[in-house]
Amino acid sequence: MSTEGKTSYAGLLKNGIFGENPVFRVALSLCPSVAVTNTLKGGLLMGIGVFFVQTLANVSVSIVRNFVHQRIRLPAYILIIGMWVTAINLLLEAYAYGLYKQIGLYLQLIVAFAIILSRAELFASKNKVVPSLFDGLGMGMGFLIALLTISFFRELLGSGSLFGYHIVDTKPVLLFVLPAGGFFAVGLLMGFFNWIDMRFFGGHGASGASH
Amino acid sequence: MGKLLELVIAASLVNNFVFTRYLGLCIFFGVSKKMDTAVGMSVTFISVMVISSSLSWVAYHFVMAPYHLEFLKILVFIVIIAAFVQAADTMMRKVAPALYYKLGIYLALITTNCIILAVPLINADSGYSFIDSIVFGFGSGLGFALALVIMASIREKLEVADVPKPFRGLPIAFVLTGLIALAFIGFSGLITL
Amino acid sequence: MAAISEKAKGQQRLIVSVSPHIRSEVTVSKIMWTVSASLLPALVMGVYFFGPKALGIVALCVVSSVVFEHLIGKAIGKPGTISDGSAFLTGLLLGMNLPASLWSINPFMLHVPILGSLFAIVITKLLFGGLGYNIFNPALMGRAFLLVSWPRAMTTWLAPTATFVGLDAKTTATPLGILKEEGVGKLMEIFGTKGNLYLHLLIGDRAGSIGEVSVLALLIGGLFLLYKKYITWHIPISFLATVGVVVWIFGGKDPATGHLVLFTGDPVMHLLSGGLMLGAFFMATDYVTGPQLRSAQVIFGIGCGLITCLIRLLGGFPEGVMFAILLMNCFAPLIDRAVKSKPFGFREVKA
Amino acid sequence: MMHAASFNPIDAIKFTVIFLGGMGALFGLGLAYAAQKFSVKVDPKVTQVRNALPGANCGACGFAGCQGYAEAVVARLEVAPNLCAPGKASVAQQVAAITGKVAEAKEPEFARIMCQGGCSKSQKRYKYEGVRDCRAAVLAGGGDKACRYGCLGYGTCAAVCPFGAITMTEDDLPYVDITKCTGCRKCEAACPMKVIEVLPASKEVLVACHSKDKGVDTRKNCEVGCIACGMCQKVCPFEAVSVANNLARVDVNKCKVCGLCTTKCPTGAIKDYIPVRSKAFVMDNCIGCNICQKVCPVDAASGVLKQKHQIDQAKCIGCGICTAKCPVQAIDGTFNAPAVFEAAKAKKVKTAAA
Amino acid sequence: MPTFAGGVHPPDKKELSESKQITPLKAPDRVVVLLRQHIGAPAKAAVSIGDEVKIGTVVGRPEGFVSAPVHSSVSGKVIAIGEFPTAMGRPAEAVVIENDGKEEWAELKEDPAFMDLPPEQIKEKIKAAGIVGMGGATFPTAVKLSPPKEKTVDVVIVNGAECEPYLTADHRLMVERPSDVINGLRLIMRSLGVKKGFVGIEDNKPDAIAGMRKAASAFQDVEVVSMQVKYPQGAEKMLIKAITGREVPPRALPMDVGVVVQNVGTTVAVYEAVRFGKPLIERVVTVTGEGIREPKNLMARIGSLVSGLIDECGGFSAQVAKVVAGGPMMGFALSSLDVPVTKGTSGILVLPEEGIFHADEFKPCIRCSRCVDVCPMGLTPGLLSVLAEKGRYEEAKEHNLFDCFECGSCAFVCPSKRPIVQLVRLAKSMVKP
Amino acid sequence: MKDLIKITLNLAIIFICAGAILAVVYAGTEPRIELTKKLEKEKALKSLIPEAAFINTAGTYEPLEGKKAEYYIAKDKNGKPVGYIASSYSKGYSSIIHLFVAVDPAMRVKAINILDEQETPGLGDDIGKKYFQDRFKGKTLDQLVVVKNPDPAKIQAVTGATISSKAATKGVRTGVEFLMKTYLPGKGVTNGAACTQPKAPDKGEGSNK
Repeated sequence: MSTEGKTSYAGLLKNGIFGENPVFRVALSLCPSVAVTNTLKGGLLMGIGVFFVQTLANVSVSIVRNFVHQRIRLPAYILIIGMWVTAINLLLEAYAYGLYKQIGLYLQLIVAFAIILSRAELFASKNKVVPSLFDGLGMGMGFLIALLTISFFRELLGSGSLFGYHIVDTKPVLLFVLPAGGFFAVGLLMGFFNWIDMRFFGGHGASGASH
Repeated sequence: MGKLLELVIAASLVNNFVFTRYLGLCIFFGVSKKMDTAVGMSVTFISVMVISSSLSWVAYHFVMAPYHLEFLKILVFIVIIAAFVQAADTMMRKVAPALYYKLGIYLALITTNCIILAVPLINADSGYSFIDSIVFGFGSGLGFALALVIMASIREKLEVADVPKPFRGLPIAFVLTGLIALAFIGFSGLITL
Repeated sequence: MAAISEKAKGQQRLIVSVSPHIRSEVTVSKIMWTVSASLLPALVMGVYFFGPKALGIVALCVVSSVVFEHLIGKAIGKPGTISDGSAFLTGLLLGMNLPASLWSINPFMLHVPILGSLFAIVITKLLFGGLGYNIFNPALMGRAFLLVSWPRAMTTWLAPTATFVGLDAKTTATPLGILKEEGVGKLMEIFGTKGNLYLHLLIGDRAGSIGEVSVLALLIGGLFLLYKKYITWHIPISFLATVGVVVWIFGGKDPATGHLVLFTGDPVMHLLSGGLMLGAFFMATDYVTGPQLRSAQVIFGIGCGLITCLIRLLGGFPEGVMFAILLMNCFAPLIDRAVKSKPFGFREVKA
Repeated sequence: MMHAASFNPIDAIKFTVIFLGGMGALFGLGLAYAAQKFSVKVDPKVTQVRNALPGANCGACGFAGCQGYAEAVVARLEVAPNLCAPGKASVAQQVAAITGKVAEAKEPEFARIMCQGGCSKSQKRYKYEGVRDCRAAVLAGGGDKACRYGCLGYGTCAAVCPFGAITMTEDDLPYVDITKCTGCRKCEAACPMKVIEVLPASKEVLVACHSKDKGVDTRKNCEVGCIACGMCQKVCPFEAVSVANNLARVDVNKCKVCGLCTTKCPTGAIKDYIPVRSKAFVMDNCIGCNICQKVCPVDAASGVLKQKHQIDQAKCIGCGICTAKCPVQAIDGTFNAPAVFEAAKAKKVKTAAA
Repeated sequence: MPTFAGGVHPPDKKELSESKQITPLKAPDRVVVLLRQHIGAPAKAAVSIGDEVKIGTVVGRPEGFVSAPVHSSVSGKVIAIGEFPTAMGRPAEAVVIENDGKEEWAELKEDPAFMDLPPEQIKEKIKAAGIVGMGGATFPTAVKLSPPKEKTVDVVIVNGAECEPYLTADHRLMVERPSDVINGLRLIMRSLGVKKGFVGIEDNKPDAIAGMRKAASAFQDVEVVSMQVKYPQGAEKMLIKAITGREVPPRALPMDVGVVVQNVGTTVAVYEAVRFGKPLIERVVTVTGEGIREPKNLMARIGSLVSGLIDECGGFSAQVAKVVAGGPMMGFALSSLDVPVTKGTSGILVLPEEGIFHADEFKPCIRCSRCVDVCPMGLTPGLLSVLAEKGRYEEAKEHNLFDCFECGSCAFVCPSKRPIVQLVRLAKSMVKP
Repeated sequence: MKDLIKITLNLAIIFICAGAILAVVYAGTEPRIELTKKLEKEKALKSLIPEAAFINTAGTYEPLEGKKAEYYIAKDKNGKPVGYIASSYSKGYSSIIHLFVAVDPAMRVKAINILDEQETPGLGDDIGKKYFQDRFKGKTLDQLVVVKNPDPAKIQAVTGATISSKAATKGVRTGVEFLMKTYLPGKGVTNGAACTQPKAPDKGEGSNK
């Protein structure tokens, strides 16, 4: 893994966004991708939250990686992530109260996202600060882009609007605002990307955890 | 008593965490591939749920609330749960290895399950009493267990289905969960909390 | 010997296949078309009460279902499945489960049946591998999708006008809706006597989905299927019996205080109203989405009945048949797992 | 507005630090103590795998967390090392290395279909109706091919191939895509007719027939069957082909893949997997030793002693024998030339070093 | 009327041949006597090429306990010993004998006191005669009649159900030789020391029931039972359930519930073997089906070729698609007509192109439960077929795969026309019981 | 043993560091959060009675079991009451509805504002829309009755969402009843079931659902 330090920073970014996209490819941290994506605003906010937490957590874990004792690695990392989540929650509560009220619970739950912990442990705890930063940026971006994609379709189909502005005037498909609609949106998009992968890039299909 | 029953039904069916609150999905999709793992996870999960709701209630009401440290609740809850789970894991392995290999192995999966954190947070926000908190934790665990078992049984059936290739695996599992969630809408309005 | 060999060679090659070498007459398409045919009486009654536009809605569902099955089936490499009649039946059932108001009140709601068919055929059925592999009843899933997506359009009911005309229709509530929101008193106010209420429900002269209103016509179709052995009694009877018993026990309220009074419910009214008959005879009995063993089917039927009552008596929706069947579809694989077949001569091993 | 009055930042910081510090100490003590007191001996391999895994306990592998997967992948042979979704390829490599579930660097092997009798080239005994599966077809009358040894063509091998490497051709024969084949032998095990053999990748000339029938019978059933005429045995310069039980076999240890037998086989039963055989040509460092002329099976090489030789491009079949035998590596252009040159260079270096 | 749970009602088509008297088939010029005509170890050739044999000469000696000898069915010369195509498709070891037309018997001694022979001697004679279950299972009869000590047999049932459509061989035997059947039954009872014997006959053969009742009227311990017409009434376990009410547990044998079942043909063969010492060299074969010119019940020598039987019945009357050895529900489709009749060949069924079922296309299981309803073994055949189709053989085993005896009822009723029996057989071949 | 202390210290230090960072962030943001919340609420109250110059918290009461709610007096520049506002809760179809109801001194409804509800999208959540909330304007307590058909003297339910409409109306009624009992004693209903004695303002404010 440590050899990855040599790979380009752009490569790390790209890896997060495409190669190991946390939502569509690795299929981790799915809860928010369903929960908050019925509006683009929610998706954006959540994506930004994860983006910051991931980046900050990666950097701080990388900083303290030689200090933390092996035995308590896990609780320590969880604590660091929890700290950043809390901090970001406080900041959002202070400066974006209206939105925070809508998706507050899910923002708090970022702490339990497998993707953040796994990147921290898998990458940041074994790499220097700068590569960890870029890994975090890449992963965070990947997550953000995925959430925006999903919420774009859900808001458009479910509410007929984008960022709250009305686009279509007929009665929209309310299902896409509901939880069930979130599952459909993610499932169909995943299947669609798999199809693209298989059709045009000769992939094997079967994304993420589906071995 | 009636209220407690309502709490259980509301947490397990009406507001099922997986199907209406979209939480715990990673574990849900990972563990529901096989019935055995689904059942093992369910039992372990319900027990941890009950214990962690009570632990966090104690921490919240005896330490955090008096000293105005509510803002630390995310941090404190997750750390309490992580520490408890790790301690339970270590101890069980030594003290009751048979039980450990049947149920304890699922303990590790629990810290990354959002539900385990969401329940104490909701407990704290809704101002539930100690008993309420435990019952709510139990109901939530039950709901998750129900979701797991249903999903596992359907996915075992799906194994032999001719699902179009791009949709095999997770995509179809998502669509399936969506369909189940759609069916679970039938319970809505049954109980309002 | 040589001569015989020569003779054998002169002929075309023999066919070899594994036994049995004879098969019964019944085929999938025969089943599907028969079920479709047995729905006809109910459809005719629906059209009689709600006018020709109701027929238009059903036809729209049927056509779009068949078209989607054909197109998407081709795309995913399962062509030629429309001849088995399952898509036709799905479209027919979906259409019969829709309110006639979709066309009469607002002509722009005609995309609703089409999208419903799309959801039913593609998402619920073809994505899971097509007929035989779907987990949920496609027609009901289609309807559930429509109900949550366009809740108002899907709960706007036409008052029956009779005689195939479908004038400028008035809207009204379904008997179950009235019961839920305004209580038995209001229902009696409208229909006068209980006998009159039962009669209206039996004939189908009431608001509701196109195909669910005429209990009499549905019973004719259902009994025909039972007689032809295309369905068995296990699911419909256990379903109906459960609803009857539970409603009788828990369905009664003191008209003055609104408190529950045990053993005073009106099972007849509940059995005749809503989509119960349509559901019990034509949808819960869907082979693919129910359990296989007969004993498991009884459990399935009882489960459907219990959930129906739960929703009707306590839940948010006036009618619970659709959700009950869909929820039991979720549980069917679990029931199948729990109820194992007992092989011939099998005895519990005694320790 | 009510709260703000009582808010004291100093107090908040003080309480926070005391509370968290206490908690940290408590948990640290507890966990450390528990870990010591309740320590359980584990396979060091498990610990190694566990450390290689991301530790996210996401459950995507289908096991109970990282520890569960680590234990399973070490203990059970059938558990694949690449199940960790967040870890992806890099973790998979590490896990494979730790558990020894990694193919050693040896010559790759490919599945080879030992039958060329597709439906256009062979006879059928009867018309089979039923499940499109070779194993099932065998249950109905023993298989419909007139040849009892041939491929039935119902594609069981293609169905069981986990890598999608086998596809069925128009002629109802399996085709192996060697870029995907891993030599896992699943198809070999599944074939009821035992038509598939998994052989080293370089052994590209094979008798693609298994018929042990007498030559006449084979010929009656199939156009491309081995009739055991012995031609290949005669022409093989390396004595790698032998005929026994009415069937010619290539001994892969002796075969030099020259492809000579392929050209001589009257029924075309010998298959040459080298798609195009490039022809040999002589380079300027030829010393005119005449060896190529002697070894050439088709008399394509000629030349005057001590002068640069020529190879008749019209006759050359690209078998590469001359390339291999040339003492000064003066013949290039054949499929084996790079390998031969490489080997000679290595030898030279070795001798020089010695 | 006694029967069992499940089962199907295929059109029985018995009218084609049920009124045709059993007629002997002329001994062919050449017979192919397979060395393995029974379940168990194949017999070992006891003659060599060029040997002169007579009718009844042992040409194959049994190997091991579960095995049976085979005899020459003509007199003449052994001209070949080697592999020969069989009804099952795969070639098998056989002795080919050229008929010299002399019809000489090796030895044939009538024992007038055959009814008083001690049980051991009866069994000896049955064993020597190479008698096997002639209903199709071909289990060596002598083995069936030698139950282990700890198992007490108290009932013998003669299986006259003949539930397979088309077939009438047993029917004709019961009509034409009722007393031989009863005698055979009583010999079997005697050999086992059993006091109660039944003859179970399906209701659609009233003449057989009447004839058998008459023949049995003299004997207190023999009862003729008329049973409901339903396939597979003639399967051992179903027959036992119908007549005695006993259920044979999974994987157990009829003798575990104290019952021995013998086919009508076997019973007659037993009678002939014990009384005359006649080995099993011929049997009744029903040649029938819509594709045969003149359906017949033939007494054919073992080793006659199927093509000979068909010629005897006037050849094909239509474009023939399928020729089946045995009944339409469980018989084997023949790939060639040059295969010999064996001890288990109860019928040759010729099905014309017109009206035949083509098994090459089938649809996914729609879980209609028809197969579950008809499965006499109480299995879930549809599920088994799906599991087998998807290669999940181990799971199929957990669903009692090996309790299936492949009666074909499920495949018969399946609306998706799934080849359930083939898939089950495939699964069975892929896992160990 | 040495290990034990080392680990303990290690973890404790991390905890303390994290705690310190967080505490600083908290100290920095807390006043701002409080301010935001206060402004939000004031904005909401102000929009109900725009003509009021001051709106002051008057106390709390319990409209629903376990739910505390505040009520307010709105005064003009001269300190004359121009209306009253009550926060109220009621059980809706699938969520607890939280709303403000403002009345004029004569206890006629001036405006209502649904603050929080999670009713069925497309149906029940129409109670949050203006057209429905406008139906409450000018209604007196005895007019707060839900009917299905248009009726200017009553509250017409949202089509297809009678339960949610009734729940919202019930919440309004509870608030109005309480305000009448508090400010117009004798005139209003005396036996308001859901009302309890008013309490003095206290610090434990918990209206975030």
